[in-house]
Amino acid sequence: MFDWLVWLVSWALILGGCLFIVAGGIGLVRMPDLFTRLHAASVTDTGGAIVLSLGLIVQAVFVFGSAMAAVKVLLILFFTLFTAPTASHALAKTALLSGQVPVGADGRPVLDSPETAARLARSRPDEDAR
Amino acid sequence: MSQLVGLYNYWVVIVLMMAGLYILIARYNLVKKMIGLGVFQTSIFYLYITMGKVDGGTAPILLEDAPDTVYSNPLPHVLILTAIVVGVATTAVALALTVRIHEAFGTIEEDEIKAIEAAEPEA
Amino acid sequence: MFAVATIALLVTMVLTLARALAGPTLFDRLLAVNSFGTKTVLLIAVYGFMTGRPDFLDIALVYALINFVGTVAVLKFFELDDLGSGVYQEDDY
Amino acid sequence: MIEHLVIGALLTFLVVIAIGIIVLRDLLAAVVLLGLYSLVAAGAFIVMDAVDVAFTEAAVGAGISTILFLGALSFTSHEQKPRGNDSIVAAVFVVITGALLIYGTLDMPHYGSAASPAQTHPELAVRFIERSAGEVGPPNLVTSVLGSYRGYDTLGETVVVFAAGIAVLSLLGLRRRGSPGNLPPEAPGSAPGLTPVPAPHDPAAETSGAIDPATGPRRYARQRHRVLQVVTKLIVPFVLLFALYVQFHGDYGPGGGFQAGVIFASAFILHGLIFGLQRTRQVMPPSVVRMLMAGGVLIYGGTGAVTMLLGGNLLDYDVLAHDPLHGQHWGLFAIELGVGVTVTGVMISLFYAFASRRSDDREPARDADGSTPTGATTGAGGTPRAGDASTPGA
Repeated sequence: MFDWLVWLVSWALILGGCLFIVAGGIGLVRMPDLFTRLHAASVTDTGGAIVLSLGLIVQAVFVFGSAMAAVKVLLILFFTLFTAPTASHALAKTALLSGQVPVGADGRPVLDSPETAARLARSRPDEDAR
Repeated sequence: MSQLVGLYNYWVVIVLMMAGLYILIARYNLVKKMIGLGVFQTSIFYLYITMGKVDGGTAPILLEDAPDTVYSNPLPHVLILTAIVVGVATTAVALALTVRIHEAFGTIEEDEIKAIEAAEPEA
Repeated sequence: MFAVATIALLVTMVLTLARALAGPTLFDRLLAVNSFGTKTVLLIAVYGFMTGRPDFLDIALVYALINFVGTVAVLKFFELDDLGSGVYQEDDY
Repeated sequence: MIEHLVIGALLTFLVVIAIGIIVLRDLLAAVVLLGLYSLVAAGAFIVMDAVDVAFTEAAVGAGISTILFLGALSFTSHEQKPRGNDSIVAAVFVVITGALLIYGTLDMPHYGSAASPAQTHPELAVRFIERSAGEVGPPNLVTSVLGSYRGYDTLGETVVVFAAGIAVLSLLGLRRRGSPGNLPPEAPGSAPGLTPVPAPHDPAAETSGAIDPATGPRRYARQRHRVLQVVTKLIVPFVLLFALYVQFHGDYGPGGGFQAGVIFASAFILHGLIFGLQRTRQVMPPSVVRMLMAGGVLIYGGTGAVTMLLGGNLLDYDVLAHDPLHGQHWGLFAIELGVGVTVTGVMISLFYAFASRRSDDREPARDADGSTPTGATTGAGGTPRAGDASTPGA
């Protein structure tokens, strides 16, 4: 009974993680511009990583019986959750600062000029409206 | 088919090696040459590691309770481990030389450097 | 189960690699490379479990770290064309 | 089966990336792809059981070497100039050489073959695997071969790394002026001379979006990357801790001095990238880094000298304790420490050398007499600056 439950949970988590990961990969190829691709990459880097790692932790604890492995997977998850979004953030900010303008669904830029993009990137969060 | 599976690694090593060699010969930019050298270098690492792998083997870190385990050959790993660190150190020296060349000649394109040297024959 | 995850990761790596090569801007490449790194981390973790020796997860940790350092370095370089000056220096620090 | 699939896929990625590197004209993109290439190669090393190598390749190839290339690129242009003619000759030559080499592989033992000469030589792999636990001790065979069986070789490699560090320092110049040891502690917030932007901080101008043509992109760069700063502050201690773990756990798992040294240096490099070289120099003064470079080699060589004084051969650790296995343990500990210290020192000093060279020109020099700098700023075109910074301490 218990084995069966562990099997089910870890399968579900790992498959779910795979789903996130592949979806992110497809998005990375198909999205129209850098900023939408960032969304797609985040699906893999955080969503996929969290779910897949949870599946691995279940496996590590109940199948391999190795608490050390579980702790290491947790550490990897912790690390990834810090670095991946930070890197995405820095990437988006630098792209805006260098004048990359986001493109809307109709294929036209949503900001009027690279200068606007740069200004947006340099404003504080509470001044975004300007 | 067994040739393909058994020798695929070597063939990839050779393709990578040749890619690095091509960059070294056909590109004049010194930094690009260093990148080609990096590609070449990593392909050599790959060759050694390929030769150390044993089918059904595991990483050469002894397991306590499994006396019959097959381990891959640790010797290539040792050679390559040190080679990687030495490789990056020598790459750094080459890049430093590139920087000095740029300071002396104002360019890192090999043919332009040669042209400048030809224009000023005295050392 | 781990085989399925491995294959899913490899497929995604192909897609990511396509983006890294296609560009078009440097940021796209950098995004793809960074994302590829995360996938490599996951692949190593999954592979460790698949081969039954999950004690090599340390390496995945290094990947996560180095990936971050590399991305930050390229971004900083792109912004400033330089590695040494205090670009990210906080003025009111 | 799945193993072969993973290997095959990763190898194919490598080939595709290599072709991308050939084709791309933008050097910055090529450097980014080279980092990716190392990352993929390291993944393949893991599948081929070379965990220690993968560890090193990941840390060195994707991290340090990318940063060194960026350091070199910051002096030069980002584009290689187009060339056409020689490519065909080169391509023909390369294809012929490759074809000959592939013909040569047809007689090679197949991948994974346990009967290949490399696997069956009685004094090499067989001996290491069967007898190392009794002769040297550590479960990680790579560590025992590296440190004990091939101790001379590793000593040589360490010295090569040290020599390369010295070579880069002598090429790019030891930086004496502005050494933080001579500086009064700076008041927080003042940071005089740290940035090339002459205007004082002005929040209104900062958010107004006005691009000052005089300062250009440098003005952008003064933006608050606060997220990066906070995350870096959080991460750096963990990285240092992890490096220590890799250093001292290397006997039992993947890791050792080389890897730990690179990871330790990465922490400082990350700090330097985010907070600026000046601040990192206060944390880790260049004089200390130079001492580390030499100190590691000294520890390694000193261990050899001690074994000789105790009546053994050079680097024969058996004599270090009453029990040979304990002696080996002490010896390995000492030389791994030496390797780690040297690699840390060299990697940090490489970063300093490449990152500080351009900043040198812009920063006001802090000579003892407080005089202003003589070095002129260089234009983006990179005019030759023969010798002005090569002898800074003279």
